[in-house]
Amino acid sequence: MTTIQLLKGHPLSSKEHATHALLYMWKVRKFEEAVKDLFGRGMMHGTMHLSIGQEASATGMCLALDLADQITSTHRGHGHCIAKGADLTRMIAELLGKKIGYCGGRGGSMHIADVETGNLGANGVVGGGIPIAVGAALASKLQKKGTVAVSFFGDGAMNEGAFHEAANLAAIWKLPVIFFCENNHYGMSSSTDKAFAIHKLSDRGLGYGIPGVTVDGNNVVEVYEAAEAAVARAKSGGGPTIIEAVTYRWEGHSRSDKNLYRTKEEIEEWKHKDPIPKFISILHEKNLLSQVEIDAIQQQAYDEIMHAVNEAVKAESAEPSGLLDAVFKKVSA
Amino acid sequence: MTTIQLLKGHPLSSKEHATHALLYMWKVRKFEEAVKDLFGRGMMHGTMHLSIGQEASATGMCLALDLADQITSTHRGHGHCIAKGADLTRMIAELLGKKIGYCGGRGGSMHIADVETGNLGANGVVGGGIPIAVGAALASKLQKKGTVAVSFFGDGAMNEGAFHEAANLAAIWKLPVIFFCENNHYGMSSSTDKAFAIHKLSDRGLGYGIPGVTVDGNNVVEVYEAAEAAVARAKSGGGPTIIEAVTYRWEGHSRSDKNLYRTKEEIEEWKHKDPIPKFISILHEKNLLSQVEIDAIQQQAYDEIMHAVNEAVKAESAEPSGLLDAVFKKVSA
Amino acid sequence: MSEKSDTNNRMLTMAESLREAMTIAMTERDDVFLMGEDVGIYGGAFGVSSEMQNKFGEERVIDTPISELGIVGAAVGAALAGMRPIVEIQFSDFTAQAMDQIANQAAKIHFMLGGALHVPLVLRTPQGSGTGAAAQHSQVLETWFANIPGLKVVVPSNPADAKGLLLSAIDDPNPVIFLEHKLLYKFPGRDAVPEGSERIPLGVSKVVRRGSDLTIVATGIMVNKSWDVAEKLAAEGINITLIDPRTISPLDMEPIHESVRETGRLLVVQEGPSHGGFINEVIARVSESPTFGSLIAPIKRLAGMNIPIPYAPQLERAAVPQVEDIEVAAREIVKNWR
Amino acid sequence: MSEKSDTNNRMLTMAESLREAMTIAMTERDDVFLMGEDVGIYGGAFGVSSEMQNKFGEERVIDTPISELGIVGAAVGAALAGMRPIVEIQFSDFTAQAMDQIANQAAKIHFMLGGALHVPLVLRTPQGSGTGAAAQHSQVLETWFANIPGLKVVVPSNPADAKGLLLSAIDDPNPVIFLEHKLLYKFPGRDAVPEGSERIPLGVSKVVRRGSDLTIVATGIMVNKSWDVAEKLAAEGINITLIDPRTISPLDMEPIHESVRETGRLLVVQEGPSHGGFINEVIARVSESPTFGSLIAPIKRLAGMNIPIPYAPQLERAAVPQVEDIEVAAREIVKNWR
Ligand SMILES: Cc1ncc(C[n+]2csc(CCOP(=O)(O)OP(=O)(O)O)c2C)c(N)n1
Ligand SMILES: Cc1ncc(C[n+]2csc(CCOP(=O)(O)OP(=O)(O)O)c2C)c(N)n1
Ligand SMILES: [Mg+2]
Ligand SMILES: [Mg+2]
Repeated sequence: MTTIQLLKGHPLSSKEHATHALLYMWKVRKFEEAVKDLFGRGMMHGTMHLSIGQEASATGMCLALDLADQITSTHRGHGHCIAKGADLTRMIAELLGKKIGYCGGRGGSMHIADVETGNLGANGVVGGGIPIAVGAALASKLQKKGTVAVSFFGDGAMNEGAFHEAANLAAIWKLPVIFFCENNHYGMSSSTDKAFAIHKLSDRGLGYGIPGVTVDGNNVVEVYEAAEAAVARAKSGGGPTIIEAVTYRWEGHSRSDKNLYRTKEEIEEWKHKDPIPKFISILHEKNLLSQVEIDAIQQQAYDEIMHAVNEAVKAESAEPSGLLDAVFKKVSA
Repeated sequence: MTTIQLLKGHPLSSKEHATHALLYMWKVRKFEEAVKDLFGRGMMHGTMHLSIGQEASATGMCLALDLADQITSTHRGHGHCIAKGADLTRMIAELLGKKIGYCGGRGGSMHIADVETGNLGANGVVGGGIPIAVGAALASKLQKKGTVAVSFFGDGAMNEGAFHEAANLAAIWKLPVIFFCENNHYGMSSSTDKAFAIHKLSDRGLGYGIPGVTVDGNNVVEVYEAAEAAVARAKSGGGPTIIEAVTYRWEGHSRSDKNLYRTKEEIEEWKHKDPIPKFISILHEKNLLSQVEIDAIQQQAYDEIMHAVNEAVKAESAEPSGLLDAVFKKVSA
Repeated sequence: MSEKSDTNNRMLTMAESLREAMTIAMTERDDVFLMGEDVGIYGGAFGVSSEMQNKFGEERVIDTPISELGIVGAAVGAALAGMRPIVEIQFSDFTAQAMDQIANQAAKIHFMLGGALHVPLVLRTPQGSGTGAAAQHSQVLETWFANIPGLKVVVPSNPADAKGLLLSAIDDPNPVIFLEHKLLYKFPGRDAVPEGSERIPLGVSKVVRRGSDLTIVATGIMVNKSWDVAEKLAAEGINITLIDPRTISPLDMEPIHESVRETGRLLVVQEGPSHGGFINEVIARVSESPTFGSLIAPIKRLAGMNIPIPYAPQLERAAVPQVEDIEVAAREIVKNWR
Repeated sequence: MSEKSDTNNRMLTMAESLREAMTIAMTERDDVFLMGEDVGIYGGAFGVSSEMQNKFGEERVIDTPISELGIVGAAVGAALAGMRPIVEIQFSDFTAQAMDQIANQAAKIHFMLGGALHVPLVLRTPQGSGTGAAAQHSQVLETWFANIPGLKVVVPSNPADAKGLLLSAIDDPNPVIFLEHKLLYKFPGRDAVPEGSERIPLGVSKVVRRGSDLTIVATGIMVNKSWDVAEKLAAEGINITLIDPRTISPLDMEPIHESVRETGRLLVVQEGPSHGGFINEVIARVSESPTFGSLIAPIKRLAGMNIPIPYAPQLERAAVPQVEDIEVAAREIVKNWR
């Protein structure tokens, strides 16, 4: 297991921070490309939900978190997991059904959790992680831990009852939780235009007394700044915040998606808003990193992913023996 | 069965309308008193949820409805049921477990429905009727019936996921539905101050794009005016409205309530805001009805309830035979 | 009991036959409509309603937000108000979100309101494992529905039955839960699917094949697995009666009693976890009836392991009965109990 | 197997013994807290947590809005983050609202995440009929929970067991559903409730009384009704072994097999609807085991009618097994099968 090296802070506050932010966005991108490839080559089973195009939101949010802060994630959770510091080999290994995978092959892509980095788990249920994050925030408050919990979820999840009940609990108890909505314009084929009668999804907060902010989810700096403010608010007892990060998923919803509900032009348009070049151009502007450095970072991300894939492929497959014993945690005497 | 005589319209628009409004508020009050009495005398089984003190909201809303308009109601639903025109004898008979009761003794107080008056049913589940009303509104739209559906519910119900999901569906499909929240300050022992981080519950609408209005729920005229506007909006394709009627329940939540969560003073204070005298003083002011007429109306309400109680008490008890056959509606050949 | 084959010999997948049933019903009557997440242009997560929105328009094939409780509740309300909604819940695991409207509202309204109203609602939803979708997308939750009085529960095992049963479900004035196994969507059954609009009544078990050595009662996809076993063992001279209840609520026990009286041996097979699982109802009904006296062997039960469905294919396979398991069990009963 | 009586002979109601268990656990450890609708000053709808908020404060006895899904979800999250929440759902009927968090989250997390996390959560909730509260407030939904791998399910039948079992449930690192019959809250059991903090382990059936003519396996309040029958029939020379599984998941079958091997006759009794009901598991386990060979009578099952619970007392009584029904059934089996 690699040691966890996370660097909290504004992505433009130093060379190190900029490097870190860029590296993580690239790791997510390369990871997703690798998954797509593994899937295409028939090495991966089940389905996949890729977050290509959305790398700035996961990265920007996690840059504002301490290791002890917690997150809950979604079916489209690879980015959150990586940005919070998870081990890449164990992630890929999980997708390949290997023993060393995060879930020992029992969970797959939609159920990766990582205790060490405060990731309480991806979730196959849309909205399922939202009340769980609120509960983690409640625990933080009761235990006076001073941590914040962040629930990542999609635009679609905001219409689930789970969001509503969780949001209200957080509001009335002023819990240290952030509702981080990645608005990628669609819940499967359902566009936000049709699924909502409001324009800014962060306005949902108005009905609970929760402040909401909408940011360019493809700009890691904007995301970070909103995240930092929300974290500060939460940790100082100010209660929850809704952050809406407006972004776009380039790939289909999952394997079975024929993309009939959107146009090629729309997808192309958003590819021009790619969060990685967007950050790079800011770096150029600010003169924080040279092109050589940037290329090296990209290479490092690629190498790390390839290393993870190779290790994972070599690893031993999970075996069915012991499944029954794995249902319950043993009662300690 | 008595024929249904409902008079739609502004309670101050004529002597008849004023009479109607007052009569129905009194019927609700006398009905609840009779229920309390039957319960006290051990003639009624189960529990009871009385709406004494809340008569203006049910009455004011239903004055704006046609017979074909539909409502869904709650555990505290006697008032809605009466105001929509239900037969009093069949209501009492239901509470007494009689064959002629609305549900043949199978449902009791929390499950009275009345097809003839468009009452799709009270509900023992907090929030349970809200999506159902939205569905009735959807049917109205699909069938181009031109009717509106009203969902009555309490302040407490607004924190259920059912409210959230239903409200959003209504908003995006611009359905002819009214979310009528009777804010009586408590969901059982839970005060709105603690259960909400907003002050006006009608502000919940902001997060869905649904207009909300808060009225004095003890003033039947104010309630009616808000109701009429919402009905007009719904029937003209404008979509849903949230009406918050601020009111108060005088009695405990149910039989088991010891009223530990509120003060005697608070209850007394609200008894001074009794909706019936409030309306009578408006009638005096407007010179619409004389004291003699008013007294006669009160007497009529009392007589109707007593008649219903007597008839119901005399009626035959429901019998267990045939219960199994009552589970499914017969498949017609 | 078994439907006569269509002369045209049309082999459809179950997705196709279900689509055909909905299309027929929606053409026959105006009050039927379909509602659910991504049922429109996407055609539903498993393509069952593919192209239907083009045909019937956005008001009769209604895309919804992700709000299972709201959707089912709205369907209940629309049903009370005179429509006949078909709701698709994208995975049956998410009926959990809608259980109040399913179990506490739809199932109870007719009885509880004294018959004043009824709820002609069909809830279609895919269930079962085998797609690598892990614990939250692979359950068989039929027991939940079967144990709620007021719901009818259909578990079709093949395209032809699925069509006829769905047509009956849509006709039915009561709420019907229609549980479709995902692995069956893409494959044609053994029998052709008749053209036309013939209904298969709910509550009639089907004797899929007859034999005098062993009675197998299986549900859903386990019918197909058991068929393979019956076919194979027939070659060895072990003859199996295979019964597919098709609707598990109401449950038609007659052919089961009849067969067990003949064979004296009973094997029941379900995919869902054994503990408290539905198939126990078949065991209970046999054990409490005079048929009990005909049994010459203990009743054998094959069911899913009592674990959440795991992700990796090698684990997932182990979690539910496979053809080999059924084969071993069937052979053992017949060999050990003569 | 049965707990030794307390010397002080303390007769508590079940509401009192449950409160005592929670109070002990919350005194023993800081990570335990109680959360639910009206659990604070109101003391819970059935008074179980009466005065506890005074004792432990608003942060450890937390009143919530009416949001069952949110509450259970928050409890799951708090459990993942190191706390040991006890959640009270006001009526078990409203677990329907929270089924996603119960069945899809709490039950699966430990397994699905490969053991990385676990969910030490107790969900307490009243179930059952007899209070005139009608179909939406009277159900017995134990089958839902029993059929979900990953949940432990406790159905206590008396105050003494309730206390010891609840203490074990709170200790348990896994999610435990604790189903309390409302009619039992107000009545003391037959046995005194021990002082102190002794646990009763989950997964151990209790032999309530022994006799060699008939085995009765009953759950929850049906244990008490069956006791009355056993007492009465003992006077007639019919001797009954009465077994209370106490936890229906996991289910300890050993004493049941043992007794049936002796009596050859089995009567199972549950309150919930028979169709697909949990008690069938007991029938299935006996029928598939060698114990089957000892049976001299068909297994008899008594359960709730397959109807929603009706309101009027005369109807409600008819809907679930009463003492007379158990008596008739018990006498018949013993008389007819010698
Ligand atoms: C409760 C629930 N309903 C439906 C689904 C099926 N489903 C999986 S992802 C998805 C779309 C989610 O949309 P969104 O929340 O916007 O997230 P995104 O996929 O865009 O990241 C749907 C409908 C599910 N997994 N859970
Ligand atoms: C889903 C659900 N949760 C809890 C309950 C128990 N309960 C019945 S009424 C009630 C309070 C409801 O408050 P509110 O909606 O404000 O209506 P009010 O009683 O004030 O009229 C509660 C908690 C229930 N019936 N249904
Ligand atoms: Mg989305
Ligand atoms: Mg209230």
